Amino acid sequence: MITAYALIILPVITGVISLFISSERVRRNLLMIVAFIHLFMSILLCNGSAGELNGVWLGLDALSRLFLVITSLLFTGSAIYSMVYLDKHPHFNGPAIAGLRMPGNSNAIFAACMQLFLAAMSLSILSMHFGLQWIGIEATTLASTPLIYYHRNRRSLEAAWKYMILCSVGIALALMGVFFLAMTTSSHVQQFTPAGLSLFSGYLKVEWLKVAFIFFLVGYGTKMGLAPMHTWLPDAHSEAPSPVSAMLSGALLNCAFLGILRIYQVCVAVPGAAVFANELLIIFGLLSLAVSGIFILHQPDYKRMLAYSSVEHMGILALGVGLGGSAIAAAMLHAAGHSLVKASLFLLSGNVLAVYASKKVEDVKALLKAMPLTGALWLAGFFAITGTPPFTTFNSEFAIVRVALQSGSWKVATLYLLFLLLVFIGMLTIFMHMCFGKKGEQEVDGTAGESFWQILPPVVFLTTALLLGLYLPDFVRNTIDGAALLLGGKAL
Amino acid sequence: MINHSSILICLAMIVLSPLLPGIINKTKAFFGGRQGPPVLQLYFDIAKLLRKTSVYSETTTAITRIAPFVILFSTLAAALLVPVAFRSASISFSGDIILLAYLLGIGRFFMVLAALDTGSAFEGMGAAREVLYSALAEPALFCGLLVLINETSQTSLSAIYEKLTAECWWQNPMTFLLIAVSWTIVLLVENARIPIDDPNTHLELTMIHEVMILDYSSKDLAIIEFAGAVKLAVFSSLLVGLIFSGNELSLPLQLLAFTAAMTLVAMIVGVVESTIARFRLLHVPKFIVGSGALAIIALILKLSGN
Amino acid sequence: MQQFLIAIALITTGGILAFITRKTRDVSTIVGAGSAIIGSLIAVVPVVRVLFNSVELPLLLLNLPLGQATLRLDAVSAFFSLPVLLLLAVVALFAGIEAAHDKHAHDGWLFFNFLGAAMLLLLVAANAVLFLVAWEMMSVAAFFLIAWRDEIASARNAAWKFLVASHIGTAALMLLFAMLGAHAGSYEFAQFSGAHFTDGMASVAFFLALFGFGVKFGLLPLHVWLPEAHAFADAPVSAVLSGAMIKMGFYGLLRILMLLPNISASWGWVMVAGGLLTGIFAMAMALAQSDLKKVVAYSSVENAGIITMAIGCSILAIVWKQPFIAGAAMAGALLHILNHAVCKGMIFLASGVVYHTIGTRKLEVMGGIARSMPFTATCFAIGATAIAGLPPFNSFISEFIIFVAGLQVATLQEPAALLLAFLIMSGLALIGGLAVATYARTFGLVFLGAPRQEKRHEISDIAPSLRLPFMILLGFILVLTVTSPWLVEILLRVAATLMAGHQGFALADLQGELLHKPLIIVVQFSVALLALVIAGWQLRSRFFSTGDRSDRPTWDCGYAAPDARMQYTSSSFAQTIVDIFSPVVRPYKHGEKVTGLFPQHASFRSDAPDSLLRYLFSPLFGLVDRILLPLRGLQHGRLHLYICYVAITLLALLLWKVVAI
Amino acid sequence: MNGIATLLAITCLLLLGSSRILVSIRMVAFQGVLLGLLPLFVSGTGHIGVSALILTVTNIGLKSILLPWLLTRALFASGARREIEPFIGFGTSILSGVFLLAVSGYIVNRLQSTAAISSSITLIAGFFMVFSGLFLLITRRKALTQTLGFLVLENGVFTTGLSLGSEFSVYVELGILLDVFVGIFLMGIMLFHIDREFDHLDVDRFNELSDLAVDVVSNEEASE
Repeated sequence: MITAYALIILPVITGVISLFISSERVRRNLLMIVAFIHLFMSILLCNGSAGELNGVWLGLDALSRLFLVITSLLFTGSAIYSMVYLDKHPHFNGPAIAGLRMPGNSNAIFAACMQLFLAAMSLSILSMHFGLQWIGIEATTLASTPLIYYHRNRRSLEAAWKYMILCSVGIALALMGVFFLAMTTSSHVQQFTPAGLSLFSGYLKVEWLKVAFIFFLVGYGTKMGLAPMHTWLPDAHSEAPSPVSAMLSGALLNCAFLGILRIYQVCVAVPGAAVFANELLIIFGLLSLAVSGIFILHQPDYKRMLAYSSVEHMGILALGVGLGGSAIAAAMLHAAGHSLVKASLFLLSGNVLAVYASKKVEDVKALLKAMPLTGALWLAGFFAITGTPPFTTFNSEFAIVRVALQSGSWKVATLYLLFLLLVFIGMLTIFMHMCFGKKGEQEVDGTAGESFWQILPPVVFLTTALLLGLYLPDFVRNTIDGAALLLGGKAL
Repeated sequence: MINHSSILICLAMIVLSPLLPGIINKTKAFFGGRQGPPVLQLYFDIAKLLRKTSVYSETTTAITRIAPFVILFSTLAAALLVPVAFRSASISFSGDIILLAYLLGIGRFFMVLAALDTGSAFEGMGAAREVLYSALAEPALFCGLLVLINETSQTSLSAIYEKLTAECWWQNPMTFLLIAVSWTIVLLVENARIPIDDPNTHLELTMIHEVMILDYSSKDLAIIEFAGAVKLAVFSSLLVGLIFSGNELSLPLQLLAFTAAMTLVAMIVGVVESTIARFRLLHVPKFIVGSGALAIIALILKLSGN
Repeated sequence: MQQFLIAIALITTGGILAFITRKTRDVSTIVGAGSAIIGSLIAVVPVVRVLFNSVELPLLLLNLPLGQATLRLDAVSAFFSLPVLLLLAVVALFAGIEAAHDKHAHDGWLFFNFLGAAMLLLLVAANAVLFLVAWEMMSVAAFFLIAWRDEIASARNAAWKFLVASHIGTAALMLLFAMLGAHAGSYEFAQFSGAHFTDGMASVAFFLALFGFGVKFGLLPLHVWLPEAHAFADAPVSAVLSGAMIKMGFYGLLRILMLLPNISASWGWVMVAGGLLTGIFAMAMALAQSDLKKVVAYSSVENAGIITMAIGCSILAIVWKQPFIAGAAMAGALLHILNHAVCKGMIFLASGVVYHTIGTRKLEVMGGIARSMPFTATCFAIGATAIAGLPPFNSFISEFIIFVAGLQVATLQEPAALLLAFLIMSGLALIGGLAVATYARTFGLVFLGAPRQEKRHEISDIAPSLRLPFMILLGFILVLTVTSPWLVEILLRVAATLMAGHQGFALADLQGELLHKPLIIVVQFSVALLALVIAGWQLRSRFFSTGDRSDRPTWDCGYAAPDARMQYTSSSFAQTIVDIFSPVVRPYKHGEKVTGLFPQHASFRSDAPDSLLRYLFSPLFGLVDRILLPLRGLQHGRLHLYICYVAITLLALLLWKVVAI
Repeated sequence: MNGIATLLAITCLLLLGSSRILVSIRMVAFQGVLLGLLPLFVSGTGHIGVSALILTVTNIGLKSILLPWLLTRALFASGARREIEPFIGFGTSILSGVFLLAVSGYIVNRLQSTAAISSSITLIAGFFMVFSGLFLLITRRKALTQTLGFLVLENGVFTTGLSLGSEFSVYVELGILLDVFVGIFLMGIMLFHIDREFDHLDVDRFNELSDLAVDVVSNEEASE
């Protein structure tokens, strides 16, 4: 339990400290150290020795295990990456605003907010109490807004503002949901946690649960990027610094998703609610898939394309959970796979951006020749994200189709595959345009974006995704199956 | 399924085949009210050609040298597969007609290549026409064949002709008439006769078969001419076998009848050539497709028949 | 079985090593090509054992994320791995030697070996998931091979088309296997065949399979990727793609057919009709092409059509309970697959050589190459004769078998049978005739006549070392021809395995001897013809050629100054035929009519991009664009309306659901 | 208690109607006060729990003093005009406000049919505040007014929570408050930045980031 608290407290402290560290080097090393300690502790926490802990506030079950490890892993990767990234971008002192002087320079804020962000995410993952979880998720918004505004220009400001407003609104609605959920519980519920509520599922009032679920879905769905509430997502992801985009897409969305999963956990326990929840999830899943397909086709900005692909995959997750059965396990697997791949893609996009200094697809040509490593990984990432075997994403996507057909919903399966096809074609066009072709007339120095620390995290992530596609180690399988069982699903 | 007696007959047919063009020309001459060349003319030509030395175009390659032999031997092989004198063919087996058709095909293929080998515009023209017409003619042949197979439920040419008796004709005469006509057309096409092609025109632009062998001379030309005659004989005997049935006659009678029938076919061709004018090249494909159509009609009749 | 897997592993690692050592070209060449060749040789051993003394090799289990996957090598897999192994080895040899000779030769060993390994894996996969994995890896490897010359826009374009097409196909396959898996409760093929599908499900499955695999082997509307992919890939690549990868489509289809016990006549009819149309269309297109490799590629489509027809015929025969016909048709199809692989491999390699030597694929400017490249010309000639289905070579044998099946169908006393016989016989005849035309045109205008290009640098034939692969392929052509009567026995065994699930035809029912005897005669004829022709030719040129001279220009009907440009060109050669098919081919024609007594300079050229691409797919994709692009307006950047989306969603859900409460 | 709820609803209607930002800020501050008082009445029956007291204090402290002060500062610091410039006229806004009131009444009515609610008036007020908060966010042009709208929304959520009588432990409540406060605070800081970057607070002109533009070049491969 101590470790669990430490996971949250440590980054907060170090984050606040690093605000006041003046030396760039020290700050970065601190960031690195925190990242590794966090990773170490979460692995320690999750290798099962800690067992299931169900506190009133914090707890640890298969779901939180899965998401905690992913988050920590991604954070470490981004931390390593940002070592180099920060060098490439001049940091300037925060402006004095109405006497409120922002302490430290932008990089200090970056480091600090990264760690606070980590803390917030850990909180939202580890918290069992719905209220606490809400606090955590809202905190992630607060911590990540300055990160999005890192570049201090109009576009990033606009993105940050939209992110701030939309997510706050959404999360306010989620809070409403929390209250409704509280309303459903009759007096003799001790713990306001999924487990606690499920225990007394008999006493829960279905109607209120449904209303609560609607608020959760719309609220956290906004944060998770389900269409049509996803509108902040492309802006934020494309304007944020690449390591941040990686975190946003790979880790933050999962946290929001977890928010929905927690109430879904309750719905499963209550007879009428599950069907209701599934219906909504399937609808929103397909909607997100469709929207992402529309916007990925002919997308002129490759970071936005990645963002929309995140929308797509959130849709897949929702769909998978909505279909139930072993699709839930598949969705969990997919969450892991998507986080790894999408994070590496965003990091790689950082490399490309560093060299070509443009987010426009048309400006990037012959990546494979200009920056061989990045180009190769970029293509590999493409095949991984579109669910091409042997990457792990294929298994999950295929399993979802199978479950869809098992439950006889041909329409869903066909639409699902159609949208995936649309996304594939759109992305293929873009990736081919970027990777192949003659070297552009403007001579780019590819080596700028190819330093070891920039390549290492994507390599690790993609390799992991590949290996997971070929073989699923027992601890992963158990975690995923455990998570699926918590959500009333079947093993993979 | 090797029939030794018919091998001899077949050989005889092969040897005598140059008579057929002679007969055709005689007939044409008769209709034209001329004396006409002797029936043995083709023999004389071949003999003359064999004595000469040949001149090859400088653009030619080995293809030109090989082609005559491919044509000759494939045609001879084909002759072995066709029933002669109302007896089963020298060599007969299930699907022999296919082999027959494709043997003629390889010969044609090489003649076309040889034509292209010279790099002459005219010969290319002829080659282009040849491949088109034969491609269209072959389905017609097989179409007719299908009906016969279905009638006799045999798959080897000889067996089919053996089963194909007069009463088959009486039962559904229309069908067989159509097939006969369609096969006659195929014969005309395959042997480059009027109305498809005029063997003794003098305007290269309008030629098909003759133009392809413009550059051949002496022995090669002799071989090709002879092969042509054999090919004509092969098709004629196919036609004869279709129309007449005499497998219950005794051998001498069969021989007699067969010779007569072949002569008759040759004369018919002659009559056709001297009565019908040569088609414009544009119309030829339609004509050939028409022959296929006839066969298809026959097929449909057969379908409705059973 | 282990040997097979070892081979796969070897080939893969070889590819990877070759990639690592790509800086030092010779090493990577040796490693890549060597591993491919040795791997194939190793893999042949179990294949032969399975095929010839029909032993069942032990199964192997693989632990995949979606459950245990079985690997097994049965007769069907073994048969289909023949073309793969053959081409893998020979082409690797060719590419290796070529790479040693010139610096611009193909050196994508990584993906080349991956392609081979993926195909082999595909063949032994007895599990849907593993099958899909191998299938996709195959496609991806092929994609990279096609896009190898990625600085050329058209190559990129071809690769794009290929991957999109194959992904569409894969989507169908995912649906198919998901359905089967959902119904059988497992992804194992063994379970599939056990599960009882309703006729409806079976039909859905079949048509999904036909669609999904049809994309690969180029069934009529789905073939559009094929010509360009083969045209713009390097010769060795197109050889493998056309010879081996396309065949994997047939493998998959037959696999699925094996698993669906309740077979229905409609499938057969669809396949026969589809195959027929494919064949005719492909030939019509081939004649209109002006790009050497596109012509050859279209001929692959044509052969796919023939094979499809044969399989369809076999299906119908199964439904009609005609074991002999079913067996013959299937055997013919299988043999044709093998033959096509050999011949097409040779032709693609030969045309690759031509392309490398004279640096263009345009038929219009070729001609007269045979004089300077006799060896290549001979190879191409033999390959062309063979692939056009003419005796005395192997493809004729397989077409002959199919014909025999057709003849047999004609003896059945029912209208449907007669119709089928008609389709097959006249269809094959027509396609064959067109094929003769196509290859006469291709060979004649590329190799024969005089060069149509004004100035051409001095060209020479391929290096002696490069001839080895050709010799091997030639050897295979002859061997396949001569041994066919006995080969048929094996093919029938394979066919029996294929049809075991359906009517339970025993091998004996297939009456191999009815095929054996005719084939022997056919083979005798072929050999005799070959021998006589060569003998006659040699005699003629040795002893009876005194006084012959070949120093005169071609007789041009009295025209004094004949000129190479006066020759018939490829387009003019094909024009008469193309005009007949112009409604489907829709050729482009640029040029003005020649008018007047003394016409001015005039030019004419015609070409035919795939009409289905132009009139079906491009409009389709355009339509999708036109529908979707306006929707992008939803992301207009106005925060107020974004919030509005959220609010509306919330209200809508509340009203909808709360009212429902 | 119902009285306070009604007052809250009325303030919302006034907010919808008011044309001057300063007034709106004051209005929101007043809402904060009301909201702060609300918990005291929830527990009812005279005696007041410590936790409730703490909540009241913090609530009033943050929502009706600190944040309004911040926003006012922002307003004065920015050279922007003090009018609200809505998309939808004030009259219409009030009308739609009434409509929203009706809707929330309807929803609460439906919900009531299923389960007993401690005070339906408050719940209606809560819903109404949420909706009008959203309405403000949607229809008001300035970044500042959007912040206000968000504040109203938050207040609405709180009211709902209270009306549902769902009492969490005070820590959670405080945490929530803290989050909200920091959120608004950040928004305030960003207001300054926006003012500096764009020298206007007009969010409606924030549409540099959009997908309206369609790239043709990346379409090259597809076109054939």
